[in-house]
Amino acid sequence: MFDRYIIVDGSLRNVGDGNPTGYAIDTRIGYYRGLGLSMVDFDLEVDGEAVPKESITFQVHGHDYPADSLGDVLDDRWGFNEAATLIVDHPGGLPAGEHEVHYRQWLRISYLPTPSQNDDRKVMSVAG
Amino acid sequence: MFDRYIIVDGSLRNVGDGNPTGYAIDTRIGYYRGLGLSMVDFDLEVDGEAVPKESITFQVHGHDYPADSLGDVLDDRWGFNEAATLIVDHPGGLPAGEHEVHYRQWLRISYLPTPSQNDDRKVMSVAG
Amino acid sequence: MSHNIKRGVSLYSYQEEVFLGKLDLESAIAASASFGANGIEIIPEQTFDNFPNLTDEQVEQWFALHAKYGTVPTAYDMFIDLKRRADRLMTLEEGVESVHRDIDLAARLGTKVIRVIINTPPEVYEHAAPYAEEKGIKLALEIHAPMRYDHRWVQQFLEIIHRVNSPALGLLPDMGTFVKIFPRVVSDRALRDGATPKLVDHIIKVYNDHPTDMHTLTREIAWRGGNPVDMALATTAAGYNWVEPSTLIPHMPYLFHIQAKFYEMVDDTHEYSIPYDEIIPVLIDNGYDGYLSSEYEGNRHIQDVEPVDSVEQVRRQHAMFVTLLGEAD
Amino acid sequence: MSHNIKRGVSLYSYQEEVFLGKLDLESAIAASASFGANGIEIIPEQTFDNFPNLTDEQVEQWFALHAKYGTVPTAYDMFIDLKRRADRLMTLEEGVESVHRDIDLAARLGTKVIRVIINTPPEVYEHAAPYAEEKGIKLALEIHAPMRYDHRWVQQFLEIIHRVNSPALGLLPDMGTFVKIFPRVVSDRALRDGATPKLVDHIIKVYNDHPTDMHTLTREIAWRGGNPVDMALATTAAGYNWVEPSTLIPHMPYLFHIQAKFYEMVDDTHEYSIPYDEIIPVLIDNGYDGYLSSEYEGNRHIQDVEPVDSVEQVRRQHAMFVTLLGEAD
Ligand SMILES: [Mn+2]
Ligand SMILES: [Mn+2]
Repeated sequence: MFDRYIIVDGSLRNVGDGNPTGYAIDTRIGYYRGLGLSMVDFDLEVDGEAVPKESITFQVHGHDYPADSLGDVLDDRWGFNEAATLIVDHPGGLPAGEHEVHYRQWLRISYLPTPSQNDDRKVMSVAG
Repeated sequence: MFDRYIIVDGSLRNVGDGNPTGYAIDTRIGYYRGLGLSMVDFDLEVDGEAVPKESITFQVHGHDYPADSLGDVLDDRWGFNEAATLIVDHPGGLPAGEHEVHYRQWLRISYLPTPSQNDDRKVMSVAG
Repeated sequence: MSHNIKRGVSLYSYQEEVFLGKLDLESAIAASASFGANGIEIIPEQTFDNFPNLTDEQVEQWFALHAKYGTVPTAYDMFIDLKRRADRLMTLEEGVESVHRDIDLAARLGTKVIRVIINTPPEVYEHAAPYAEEKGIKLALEIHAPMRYDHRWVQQFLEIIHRVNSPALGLLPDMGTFVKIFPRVVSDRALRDGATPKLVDHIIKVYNDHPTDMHTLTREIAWRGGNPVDMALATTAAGYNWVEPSTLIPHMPYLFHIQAKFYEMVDDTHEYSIPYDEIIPVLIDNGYDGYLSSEYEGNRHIQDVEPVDSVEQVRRQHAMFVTLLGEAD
Repeated sequence: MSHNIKRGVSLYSYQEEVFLGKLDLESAIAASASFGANGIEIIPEQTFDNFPNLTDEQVEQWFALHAKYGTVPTAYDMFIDLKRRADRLMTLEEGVESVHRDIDLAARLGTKVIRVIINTPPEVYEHAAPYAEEKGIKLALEIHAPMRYDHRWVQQFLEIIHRVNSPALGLLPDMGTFVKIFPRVVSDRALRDGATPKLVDHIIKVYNDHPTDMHTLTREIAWRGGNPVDMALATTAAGYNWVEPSTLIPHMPYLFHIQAKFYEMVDDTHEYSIPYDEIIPVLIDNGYDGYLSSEYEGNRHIQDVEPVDSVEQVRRQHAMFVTLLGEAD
């Protein structure tokens, strides 16, 4: 229900001072309530290339989780009003200029027979 | 309806004399009638690795078609009683011994809302 | 009561053995003749790998086999590949051309009835009528589950049949619209594939009640903790259908042929899910005079545990027909 | 006729503006109070990012807001995450524990009614009753489209309600079970997304006839040449439901709360698809004395073309309620 908003517009940036260690974007949950992290899955593509799950850290209210182990997190939630940051380990960061980010999210909603899918695609600029 | 039979059992072999140029398997149509080739699509995995479409030739009753252009073939059919051979360009062929072949087929049946899917997985031996 | 109902078989019934090379056209016809299924319905796209380019030799052999076994051609099962191209549907002209091709082939094969598949656009059906009439071929729309006789889609064809009033236009009921009891071969297969026994029981019970809310069943099964096999079975259940056999009565003048669908002949007297003992009296009492053409569809549900014996299944159905048609008297 | 029906709103209605940071809890309550929607229904999992660990400060602020705006807490919308683990469903014990957690939170938040979501296992509902009764909380099963009041799934809960006969067990009808006319905001969105106009018209017409064969609609739309957007719309249509408002009458003693679902208030008097002018008289005549709690669900269908104004939509619904409840007299 919030597909068009699940990538926070303009949030793409390199991370790490001077020599970037990677890049990050902010994401939102595409559902009308928060959800335990074990019920959240996603994938990320930048400029048409799949970003390996192992290189992504999912950060929410200051806690860091390896993206490929979210399914095991039974004691934390992603709130409705919270942005979660995806921090990608990518030495050198992204080149300055426009990049297309494609983010898909699957939420294991107990009420529904199959996972709820959200899909957003945004072109954002990284400062030079 | 014929999932379990769409890979012809025991049909995996290397092709090319002496120094193999690749390997081949025989496949059947998983439907109760033949179908025009434009309505057929498939993919192939050997030992867990996807085989690139560009390296596959689809051969039926003596005609060769590049596997990635089957969708354009409006003047030939794959008969109900015919095996079609998938010839994979793979210099050196497969090593002798057992290999797992995973073959999935999608048939664009006009009667059905979505393509009909067939899926077969067989372990077969290549002679040394 | 006297009647003129004839017995036959669709070669659809033998698909498993033909696919596996255990039967060919001749042995399939011979087997059928052996139990009096003398009318042979054909799916040319199954029997002839070189379809639609049948040679004169193939056609001669077809008639030679009928002469040899004392059988006759009945119906021709056509398909219309509306999605032949990925980027667009067939046009009306292409659709009519496809049916004309089938009319020509049916004329060559001596099948007086063409089974018109239910996804055929109504306007194609109507536009093909004059050529069918000219060639003496009947275009019989197959009424297939889960569509009912009063369904919006079927009503379009009935409107054409009544308005055009051509001897070439009529119906071909598939008896799969009379599935009163959920086919056990289908639920047993789901159990072998990992379905949950108590949910399978529930799906069967719901189906057998013939409720009006079949669109909710998959969701309900999910809430009951169904796994993907359970949910697939619930979806399958919504593809079957039961209406009273008397539903056929108003359509009797237009019935050109009947596909006697079945899933499992338990013995020589009883199909598990379709009550032929309720259907056949309606056909007799209302003067149906075409074929009952066996259409065995159990193969795909049992092939994982036992060798499929389609010939035996069809034989049993004909033993039942002999009784119900009073041929034994 | 006199009545004691009260007006309120579920914060569900404002999800778009809350998500976008245009409304917060205070401004949402203030807006509601301004048009007399004085009963506030809350989805704690939406309002509190630290759910279920609410602090005493948050609870104090919640009551302070009600004191400030003259509103009262009404219902608490619970969820049960049966699929919290990928490898298995919650056990009965885990399910009951989840509901007990919600009962405790409802008691802290002063919401006397818990909306029990419809996928809750019936045995969890029954086992949670004693604790709810002890805490003075009512467990109200939400009857949600496309399930009807006589559906097998719902009947399980009715059987428990009648047998256990606890003051804690009852129902919460979502008025989405009374969608008489297909919501225009939904079909218009499909058109913008690429649906085929004549098929959209057909889907609307079929839905508005409320046929008993909704399970065939997606297949029918495919045969009519539907694209994926058309087929998705057909599937969506099978998720709505219409039954006569009089269906509520036998359940009246058990109705704890009502979610007044709506998709589009056309003006201050008329919701496009749900005939409140047929529903509210039934509630009045049969003595319903709980809340009509607005549940606006149009946002997701219009957000691509216009800024969502949920407050205005809820305001219009309350203007309609004022008239239909006779408050203006
Ligand atoms: Mn049939
Ligand atoms: Mn609701």
